[in-house]
Amino acid sequence: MTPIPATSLEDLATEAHAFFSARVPVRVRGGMTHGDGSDDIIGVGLDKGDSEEVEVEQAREWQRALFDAGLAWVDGPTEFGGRGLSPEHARLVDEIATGYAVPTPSCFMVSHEIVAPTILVHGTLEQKEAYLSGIWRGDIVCCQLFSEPEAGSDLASLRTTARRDGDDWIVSGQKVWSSYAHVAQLGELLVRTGPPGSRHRGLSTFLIDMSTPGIDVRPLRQVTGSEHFNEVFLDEVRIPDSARIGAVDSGWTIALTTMSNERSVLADEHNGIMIDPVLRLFALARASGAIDDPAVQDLLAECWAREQILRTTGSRLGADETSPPGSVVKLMMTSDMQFYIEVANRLLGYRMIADTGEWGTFSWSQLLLSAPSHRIAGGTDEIQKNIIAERVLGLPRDVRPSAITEERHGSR
Amino acid sequence: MTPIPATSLEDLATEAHAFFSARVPVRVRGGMTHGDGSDDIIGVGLDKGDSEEVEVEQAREWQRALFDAGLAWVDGPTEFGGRGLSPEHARLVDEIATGYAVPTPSCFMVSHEIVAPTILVHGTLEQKEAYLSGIWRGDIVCCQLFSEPEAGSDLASLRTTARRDGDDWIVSGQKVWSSYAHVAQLGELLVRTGPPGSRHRGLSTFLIDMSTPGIDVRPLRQVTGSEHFNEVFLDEVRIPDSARIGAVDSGWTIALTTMSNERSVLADEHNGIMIDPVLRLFALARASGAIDDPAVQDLLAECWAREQILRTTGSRLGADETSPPGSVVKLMMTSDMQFYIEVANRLLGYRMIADTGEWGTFSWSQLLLSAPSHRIAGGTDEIQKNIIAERVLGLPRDVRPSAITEERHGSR
Amino acid sequence: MEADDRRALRDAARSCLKEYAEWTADQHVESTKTGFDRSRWKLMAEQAGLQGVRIDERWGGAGLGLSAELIVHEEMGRALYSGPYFGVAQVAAALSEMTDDPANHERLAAIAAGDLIAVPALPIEETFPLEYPEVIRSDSNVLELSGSLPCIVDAQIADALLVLADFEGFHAFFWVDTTAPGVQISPLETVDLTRRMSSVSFDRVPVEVVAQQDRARAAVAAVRQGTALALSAECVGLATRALELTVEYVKVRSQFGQLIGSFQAVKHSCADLFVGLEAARSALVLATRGVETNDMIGRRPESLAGLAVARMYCGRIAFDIANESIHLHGGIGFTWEHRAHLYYRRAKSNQSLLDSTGRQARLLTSSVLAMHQAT
Amino acid sequence: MEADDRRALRDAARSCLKEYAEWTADQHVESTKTGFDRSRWKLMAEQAGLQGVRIDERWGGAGLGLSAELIVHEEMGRALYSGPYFGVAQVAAALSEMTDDPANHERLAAIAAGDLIAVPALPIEETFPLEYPEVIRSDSNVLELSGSLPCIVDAQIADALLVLADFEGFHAFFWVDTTAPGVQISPLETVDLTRRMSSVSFDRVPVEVVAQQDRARAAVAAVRQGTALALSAECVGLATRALELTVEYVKVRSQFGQLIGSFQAVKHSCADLFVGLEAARSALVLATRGVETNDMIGRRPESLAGLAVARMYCGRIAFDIANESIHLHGGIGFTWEHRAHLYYRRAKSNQSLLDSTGRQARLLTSSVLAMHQAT
Repeated sequence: MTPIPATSLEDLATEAHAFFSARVPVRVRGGMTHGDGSDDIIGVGLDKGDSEEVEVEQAREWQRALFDAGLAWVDGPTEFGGRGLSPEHARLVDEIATGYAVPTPSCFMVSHEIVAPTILVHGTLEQKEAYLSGIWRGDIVCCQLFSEPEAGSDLASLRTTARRDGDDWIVSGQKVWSSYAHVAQLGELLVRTGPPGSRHRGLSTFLIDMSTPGIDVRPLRQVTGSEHFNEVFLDEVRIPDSARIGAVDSGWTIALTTMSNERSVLADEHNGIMIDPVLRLFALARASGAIDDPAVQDLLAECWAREQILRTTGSRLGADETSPPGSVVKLMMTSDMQFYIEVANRLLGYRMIADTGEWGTFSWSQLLLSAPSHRIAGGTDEIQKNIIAERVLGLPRDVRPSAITEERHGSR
Repeated sequence: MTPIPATSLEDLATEAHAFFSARVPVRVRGGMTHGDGSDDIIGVGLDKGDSEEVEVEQAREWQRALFDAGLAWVDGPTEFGGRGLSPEHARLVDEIATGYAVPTPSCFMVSHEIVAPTILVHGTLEQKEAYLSGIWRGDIVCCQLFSEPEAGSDLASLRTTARRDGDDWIVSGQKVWSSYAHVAQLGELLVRTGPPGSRHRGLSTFLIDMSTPGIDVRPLRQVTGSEHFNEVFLDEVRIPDSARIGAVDSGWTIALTTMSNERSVLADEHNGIMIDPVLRLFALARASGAIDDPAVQDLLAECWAREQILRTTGSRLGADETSPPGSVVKLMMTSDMQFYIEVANRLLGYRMIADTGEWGTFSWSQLLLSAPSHRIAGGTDEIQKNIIAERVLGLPRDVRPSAITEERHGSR
Repeated sequence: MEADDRRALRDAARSCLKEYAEWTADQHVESTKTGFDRSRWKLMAEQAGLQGVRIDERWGGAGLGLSAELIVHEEMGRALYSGPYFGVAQVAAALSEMTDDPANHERLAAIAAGDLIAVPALPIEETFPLEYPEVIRSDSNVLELSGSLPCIVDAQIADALLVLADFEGFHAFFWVDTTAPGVQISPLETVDLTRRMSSVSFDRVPVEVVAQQDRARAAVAAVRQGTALALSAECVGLATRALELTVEYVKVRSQFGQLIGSFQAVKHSCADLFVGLEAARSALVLATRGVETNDMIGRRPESLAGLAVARMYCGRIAFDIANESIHLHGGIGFTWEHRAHLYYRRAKSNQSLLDSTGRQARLLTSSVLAMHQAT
Repeated sequence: MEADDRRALRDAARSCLKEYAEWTADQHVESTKTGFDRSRWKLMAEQAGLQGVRIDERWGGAGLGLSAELIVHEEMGRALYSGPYFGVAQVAAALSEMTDDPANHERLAAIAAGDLIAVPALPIEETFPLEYPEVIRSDSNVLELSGSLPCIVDAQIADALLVLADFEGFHAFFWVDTTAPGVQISPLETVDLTRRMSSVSFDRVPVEVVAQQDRARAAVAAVRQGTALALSAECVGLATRALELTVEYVKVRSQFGQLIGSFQAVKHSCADLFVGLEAARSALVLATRGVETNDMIGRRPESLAGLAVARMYCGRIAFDIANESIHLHGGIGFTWEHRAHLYYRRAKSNQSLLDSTGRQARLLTSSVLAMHQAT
């Protein structure tokens, strides 16, 4: 792609509106309607058991068009395929996109929000040239190979090893909770290159081609019935040293970049996880007549307040770079989700647990079944509270053999 | 008092009814009335700022009559002033008493439920003869001298020392949170007789005459404005070795008896702490018309359910000797109390925080102000949860320099 | 019933349900798909006599009381048993109120023997406005049932339904053969993988009256009270097991070089769940006592209030425990293969049946007010 | 207003309130008993100009906006200031809506100078049924105010009251000298030791009309919105301070040989409180934005909903934080001498004034429905 010359915000807006309006309808989210369109409560592909192959193909088609129009990586450096505009330009396009019913490319979340930024910061020139434009064009889907069965919240205890063999490394071990691993082309792999027990000081990061012999990806079925996550078995997998990102034994620093990206993504994406839950509850109560019950009015008021507070907190803390927005917003979000489920249950009764065929009723069971995962993925509630207690409030670390701050989370 | 021959339950009931009905009115508690009688929400003397001297004098008068009628210590051994009947007999009298408006002798709680049982189990014959009948007759009021400013939840770290001096011990240090210490004649004192740092292995228990020179009792004003607790300063206080209860350095065992009595007392006494809170809330809602609000109906339903569950749990676990009733019931009670306060606030609005003179409104502020103490006194909520986790569920002790189970609570 | 007898019954039920208690999600899904194994149901009757716990000895039962049956329901919840015990027990209770009719002797005997599966078909909660099916006397003097019910537990594997319907201005119970013409039973997709539910509709189905007027009232009370108590007992059972499994797990799982069960956050969470479980158990005891205190037609405010407490709390607490159980298991608890979600699903399902839309709280408050009308 | 200016204003207010922020319960009780120290009030105006933050520069104020004033209210809450700033600010806001009347210029100037203490006298929550005092034109053509209000903040130390009363079928604002014959102000015992409240009654008090009809509506909106926001900001301020003090304490207090702040139960409790505090702050921001978006007569559903969120959350969260703060201090936090209970008392007091009986939730829901009437 050839660099595009600097563009004013106004021109970019016009351009983006033209692109979106030609391709997708204006987004009808945000209305208080009941009985029209899809009654899905959670975002496409996230937890619903859709086929990931189909999802990825559709998302790719969209992503290519977006990229080719210069709207995919607006603030990326032109030498790696970006458009070279400012972050403000990029935010503008994101904002405009929310006004249209654009596909939610959740299969690109790890690629665009986690792996690509990590490569941009820590990668070699060759790595940047090899991957970034492909990732942003949707050709390369990425996955994260961090957690292990015995290393969830305590990521620094991971056991998958890479041993040096000439110019190569031989990797063996087992990873788990890798979203989209079985459709991914590239994996960000965290392994032990130091001695056992070296904890966070003996880890290194590699960018691994997922088609390398010895990699076996097995889908892991979730409570929802979907197979969004995977186990990844690595059996004497040979990777070149050029796949290493960052210095040997300094993988923890890179993992920290990745994980803080991850947490803010999870916090930012709360709107993607649930589709207008509060307005749907209002609409449901209005349609059923339950809205006339003052106790229901009280519950709906709490829902609306929670959603507004979450949004305001996200934008407030996001604007203030000294705050840890991820942990606070994530805790609010998981708590809100539990609350919405209870209110939905109150409005729906048995219609939430048995599919009577009525529009907008049994679909709430999607949220019911996926909710527990959000309190675990991306750092459990407990890990988030430790982060706030230790890093924001400055409380002492837990008394334990090893302290939490340096070796924080990674559990999925 | 001469021993009274064995009595049937029926005869005892007749006797008790005769005694109570001749002296006090039938108890009118339990009705859903609003606007009659006292609008106190919490028990007399407990947190209300009444003068303790007056309270104790009135309680003593009642206690003497009860004792002289053989109804004070029904199941106590006759040789020490008890009536020598069965625990079943004693429970019967207690039950009959609840049907009458008998004074709530909260100043005797420590004496009768905590110190007297400890003396009965661990005391010498001389100690039993010297104190038990006086305690049960109300002549001797007891206090507990356990907690210290630097030894709250962590009682085993206490620093008040007793050093041997011939046949005597010389005690120095500071105690705190001693209920009724400034009207008490006898104190149960826990002190360090072992070296500093000997923790629970170096403690001994004494029964100390509160008029001994060197004891300085200073009332400690509480949030409620009352002066129910005290600080007790001990400056080279000389006490005879005969005041020791149990072996030297085995005070911890005795403290455990005392504290488990204490916890079940606190759990049993929840009715004494609050006066019909739930029926009062119903009555208040009915009087104001708020009862017509379905959301208020929902809150009242929760209140009633909580109260019934607390009572049922108390009697269920009390009957099953393998369970730890105290911790479970105490946690329920403190949570219920918080809930009742919120419901009262919802019904009363500003009338709970400003005294408009209206009956049964501002009196709820008594509960508001005393509630926090109940989550602290007799072992904090956190200590109770540790007890349940470790002793009931068998979870490992906290990782820390010293473990909690052996050295449990004592914080007030 | 003495403590020893209670324990013996509990052990018998638990041992009988042992195999089911280990079923995975896949086994449950498969079992629901392929229908119900009648031979094992029969075995349960023959070996442990569970179906006849409350049926009089004259008709082959054990002649025990409501409390005894609730011990079994608790075990059913604990084992996440997916068979029709829950509903069959209610029909047995209802028929036991009407043993003056010899037809019911046979039915009770067949139930006790494990040969008859009959479940009640009535709206899940006693609420207004109620929509009941209706029975009309046809021109040819045949009683014909029409109408529908949106969600009936185990209807798809039942031989017969005990249907509460409007009849000549009152409620009456009717016996409906599920193979009769005009009966349509459509299985529903459910959140709970261990419970079958169906919508049921009737189109001029010829039926037989089982009870009318006062007799119907007593039977309705037996079914309603029994339903609430049985589901509440299931909740206590499943919550007890979910908490046990969680406590076991946190005693063996390590992170950060120590057992996660030694973290205070985990310990306190388990302690909170334990306190909740005791509350649920108390709610069940409270409700059972209220019902046992001679409330034949189910209208005493004391028994209504007690039942409302159980309906409000047992489901809610079981769900909280099952939810936290998944959480404390971490990632593994969120996999299909791990059994944690089976408790979560059943808990929410039972909760939704027990107190579907907050009506129990209203009923509770009005019952308390009714108790204190005089004061 | 730039971040630097905001910080400067905050620092000025904090430094001005420094001494009050250390007052003990005994000092507060003593101060309330002995009346209000006018010379220090005057000093606050002279040295920091706090009373005139929102008053136009023409009348001696700083001419800043609502957001600036809320910074000061937050500091007032933080310092548990017990003077009449809260109400005086509302009167200044109301009078600033009516500067076409020269009498108000003088009043504004006197307020800015610290010479006039005037507080609003209207029912605490805008609810129905409302009971307002009434003004009647006497035979001699004098306007006379009669009626009573049960709970007015700082009335006992005010020179004048801005009374909202019924007048010829509408609401109107009246200026009432507290020394006028017929005014009776009776101080009330309060839970909050840092806030004065009185019941106020009027018996044919001669009054002067300040605003009627549309002008009154704008002034009423200013007072109501300002009251809700000021109290909410106080809650945020006091909760921030209570949490700071708690975190400081758990960093120095040891039990079981370690700092109690290293226990996970304590850490997670503090983290929960921090999350709550952020929520309260967001609620305040949300409500302020809604009001600032040009809602002159206070009837736009967006601004009503935002205010309802602040009223519901700021008080509740401040109380939770203050409550937990006492708890985390252990026994010492429950003594009269420790300042923890002062936050607890003020938080519950403010909460009761902000959302006294759950009506805000209803208002919120109906506002949201009004926003979406079309869809």
